[in-house]
Amino acid sequence: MVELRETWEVAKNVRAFRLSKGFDFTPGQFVMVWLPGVGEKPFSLAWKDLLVIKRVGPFTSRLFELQEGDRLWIRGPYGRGFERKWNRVALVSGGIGIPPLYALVRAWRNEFEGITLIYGARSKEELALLDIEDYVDEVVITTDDGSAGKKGFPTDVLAERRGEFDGVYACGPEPMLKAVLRIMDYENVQVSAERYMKCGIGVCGSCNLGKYLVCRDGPVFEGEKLRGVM
Amino acid sequence: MVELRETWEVAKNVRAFRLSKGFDFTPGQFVMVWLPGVGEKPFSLAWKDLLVIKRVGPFTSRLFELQEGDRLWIRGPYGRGFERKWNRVALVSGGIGIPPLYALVRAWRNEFEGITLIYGARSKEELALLDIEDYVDEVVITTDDGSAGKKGFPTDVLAERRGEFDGVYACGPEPMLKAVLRIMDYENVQVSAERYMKCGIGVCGSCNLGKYLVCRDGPVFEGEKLRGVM
Amino acid sequence: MASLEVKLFGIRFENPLILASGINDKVPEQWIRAHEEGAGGVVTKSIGIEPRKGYDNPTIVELPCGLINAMGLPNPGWKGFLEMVEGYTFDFPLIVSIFGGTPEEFAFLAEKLSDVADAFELNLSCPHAKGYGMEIGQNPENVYEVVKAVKDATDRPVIAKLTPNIDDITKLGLAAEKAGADAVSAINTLKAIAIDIYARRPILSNRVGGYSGPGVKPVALRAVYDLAKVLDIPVIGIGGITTWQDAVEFLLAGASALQIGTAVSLRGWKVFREINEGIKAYLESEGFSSVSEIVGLALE
Amino acid sequence: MASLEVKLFGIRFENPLILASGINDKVPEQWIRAHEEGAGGVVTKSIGIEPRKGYDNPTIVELPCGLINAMGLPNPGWKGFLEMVEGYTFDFPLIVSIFGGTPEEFAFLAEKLSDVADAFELNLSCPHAKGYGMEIGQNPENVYEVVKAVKDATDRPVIAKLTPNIDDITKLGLAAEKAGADAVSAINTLKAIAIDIYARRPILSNRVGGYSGPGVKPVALRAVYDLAKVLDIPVIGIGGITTWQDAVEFLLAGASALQIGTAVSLRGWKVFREINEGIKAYLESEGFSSVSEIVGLALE
Repeated sequence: MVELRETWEVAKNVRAFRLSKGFDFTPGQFVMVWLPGVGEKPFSLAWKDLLVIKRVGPFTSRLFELQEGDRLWIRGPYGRGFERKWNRVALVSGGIGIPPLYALVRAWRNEFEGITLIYGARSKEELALLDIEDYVDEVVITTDDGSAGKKGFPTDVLAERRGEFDGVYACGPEPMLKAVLRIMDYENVQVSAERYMKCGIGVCGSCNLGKYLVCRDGPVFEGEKLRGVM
Repeated sequence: MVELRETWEVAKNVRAFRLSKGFDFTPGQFVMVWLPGVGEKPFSLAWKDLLVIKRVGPFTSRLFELQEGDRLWIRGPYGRGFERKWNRVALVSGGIGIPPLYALVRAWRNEFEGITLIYGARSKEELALLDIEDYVDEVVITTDDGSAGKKGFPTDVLAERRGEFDGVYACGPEPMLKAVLRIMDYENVQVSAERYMKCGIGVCGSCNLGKYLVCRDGPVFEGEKLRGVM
Repeated sequence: MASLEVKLFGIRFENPLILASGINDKVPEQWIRAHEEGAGGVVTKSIGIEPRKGYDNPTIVELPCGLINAMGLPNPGWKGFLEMVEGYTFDFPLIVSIFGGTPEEFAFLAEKLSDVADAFELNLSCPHAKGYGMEIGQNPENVYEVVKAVKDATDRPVIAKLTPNIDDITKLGLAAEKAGADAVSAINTLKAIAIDIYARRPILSNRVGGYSGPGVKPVALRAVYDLAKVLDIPVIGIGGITTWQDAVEFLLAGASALQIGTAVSLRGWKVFREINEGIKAYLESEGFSSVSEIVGLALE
Repeated sequence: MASLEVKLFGIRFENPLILASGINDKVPEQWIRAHEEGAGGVVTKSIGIEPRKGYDNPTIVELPCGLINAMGLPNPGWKGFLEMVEGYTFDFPLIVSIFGGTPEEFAFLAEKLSDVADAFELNLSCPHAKGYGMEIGQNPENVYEVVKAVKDATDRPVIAKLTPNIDDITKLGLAAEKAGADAVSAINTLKAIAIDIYARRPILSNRVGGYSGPGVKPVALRAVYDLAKVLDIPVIGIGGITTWQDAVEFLLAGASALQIGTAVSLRGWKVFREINEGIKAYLESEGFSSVSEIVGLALE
């Protein structure tokens, strides 16, 4: 059980939740958040004490009602996070894929020679950038409607500029991840996958991705492992 | 499960058993030895891998039949051992009280200014000295029949020479321990008590000594704790 | 300041923690010690008609999550017990555990020991003594008959200690309640065994024994929860309570008082003080003023 | 070189370790993975008549000595199952777990799935699904009827998976044997609950669940020991097997093969290899040449 220390709006239907307790974690790992009587869902940690969550249904709507001082119940962190590799990297984020990438750059910003964030959202008001600009060298925004940055998809940018990067970290909707994997030919890329997770600890098997379990073998996978799977 | 590495006769009806495995222990602590199909009994450790045992009944008779390479089953060490204290000490041993005192001097021989062992047995052939003489400054033997050392009890010697010692460690039959406690007026003395022990870990309560359990509060007690109890 | 005091069947306990039967409770000095160390009450070792020396060693096995024991109901018999307690008085509730092979034996013991006991706990649940304990207590009709016979034989409050080795423990609890029990306590140990892989045989001389300690807590908590939902009489929670958090879980599940056994072996006498302090701090930080306020809150 | 191979009801298993039902065994890729990781066979998630999505989260609680789960039998139904396995072949024994509310439902499922299953395991023991599992399997007559109906409906070997939530599990084992079961497996999980002391309510959405992992091992081992003493058909040991020493204990207690479940979550897929290697080293150092030589040695 932890308390909510602070909560604020980050973008349209996206809120940040700062907890009274920090967790030892590797960027890319997730926690299970339980609201008694409501439900329990997995969320990637944006930082040791920070969750950044998009409102998508009844559970997140209840989360959004929480005030500072309210309690929430957390187990974890779980799963396999990102691995630090490469020198000049691109982060490719789509939709609400930003939290684990935010954690990554905040933890390892000095470990890379260059970090380019390529971030796509539906529209300007959905961009949940937080203060990520402080931790990267370059931010390239794309929006579906052109309301900010380039009109188009982040993967378009990646495809164009692929030669500039040694490696890519990606998190976002599955079609975007598939595009990233194909652009990179499944090499020099780590993606954080999403699946319907129930137990979070490798029991229920709900989150299978081929022979893998997203909760245990992932959520972060080396591209090579996903050949034939995604 | 451990194997018997070596076994040899130490005195009449007393054998030493060297084990294939040593235990982290404090002198005065005991282990439970199980022989499947025979029984399980407590014995003080004479050293981390050494038991010195007197034949007294069916269990010890079976132990005496063991050959090198045979197995025995040990749990522990358990209980509260001796505490290092004082500078010029007497060790008072009666009967088969020698093993924990042997462990004590072997572990802490350099920590004392002077160590006098006062050791009483029924007769010469029952003296189980091992190589304890290497670890003490003086050995005073008493026997009931005068066949070695002085005829009489070790407590007679202690009563005479009490003024020479800062403190006393004692192990032996209860009447001897009581005499030691009285001679010392329950002060500056630690005694290793014996009781019928079954579980060895403070469950069954068989080994109660007043409000104490010998297996948990002892087997070594500060004399002060035994006022009104022993 | 939150109060730890609880009142059960007309008896006041300084705090909800009672020393469970069979743990360091052979002689009066040990009962007094338990109280000195913070127990609100004490249950004695189970007393029967005749003296019994119990089983040969090994009588206990230590496991990563608890203990398995088969002591074999060692006790001095009711006469030896009366001799042993003569001259003692106790400034805490003394609950005498009794076991018998028939309702008549239970009733006989209760009658003989009523002057000593503030209450009786009926051992209907020891899982390793032929003809006693669980062999009787797995059957609701037997539970009913034993409780009824004891209630007819004594005015002292009667607690039926129930076995979890059953399809549904509430059957046993309901039978005890119907027969007039003043409370039930649950759980006794779970049927279990340990085998030594090099000796290639069961470790205990009795082969099988009863499992206690942290490993049984989730089962015990469920038993208390199920019992508290259907019974009107109080439930005393037992089974693997090792930390104050465990204790609070049992209270929330509906236990009106708790018994601590194996934890005394695992963590020493200090568990009584530590758990009591933890409960008190919890009550205060969560805004409660007494233990009874939280009993059963998780039953909704 | 000691051999790990075992043969049960005419089927050869490379080694005695089988992935238990309900652990990472939703889809064929996971079964194949388990075999790749060293399992000698696989039991599928329990399959019923209709698709079920299972309970809402929380469906699992992590405890110091194991897990409590109440998944609620999520499964695609028999039709979905057949679609899912279409086109796959398996080079290891695939045991299909089935659950139903009546003997007829079990028989129906067995008939429909006989082309896919090398054997069936009957879920007579899930402790948290209304109208299924343990609610049927706590009654020996029901066990008899279900096993008999399934035996009449299929030529595949039939394993009855038994519940430990009973006064005496051998009653269930004997009923299964009498009805023609080819083996029994034991144990399924123990009835249990966990309560959050700050939420002051049961954690699982289903409130109560089934307890598995190291904490249940002593109970499971006793169940296997008791069953192996009275049954002629093989017993498959399940319950908290986490180390190779645990595995050897179960074999000595009379288990002819073993199922591993919770340990896969606690220690990862590597448990199959590690336990197999440990068993093999034990056999060799103790002078045995095959697993079957040690089965039941502790029964004397």
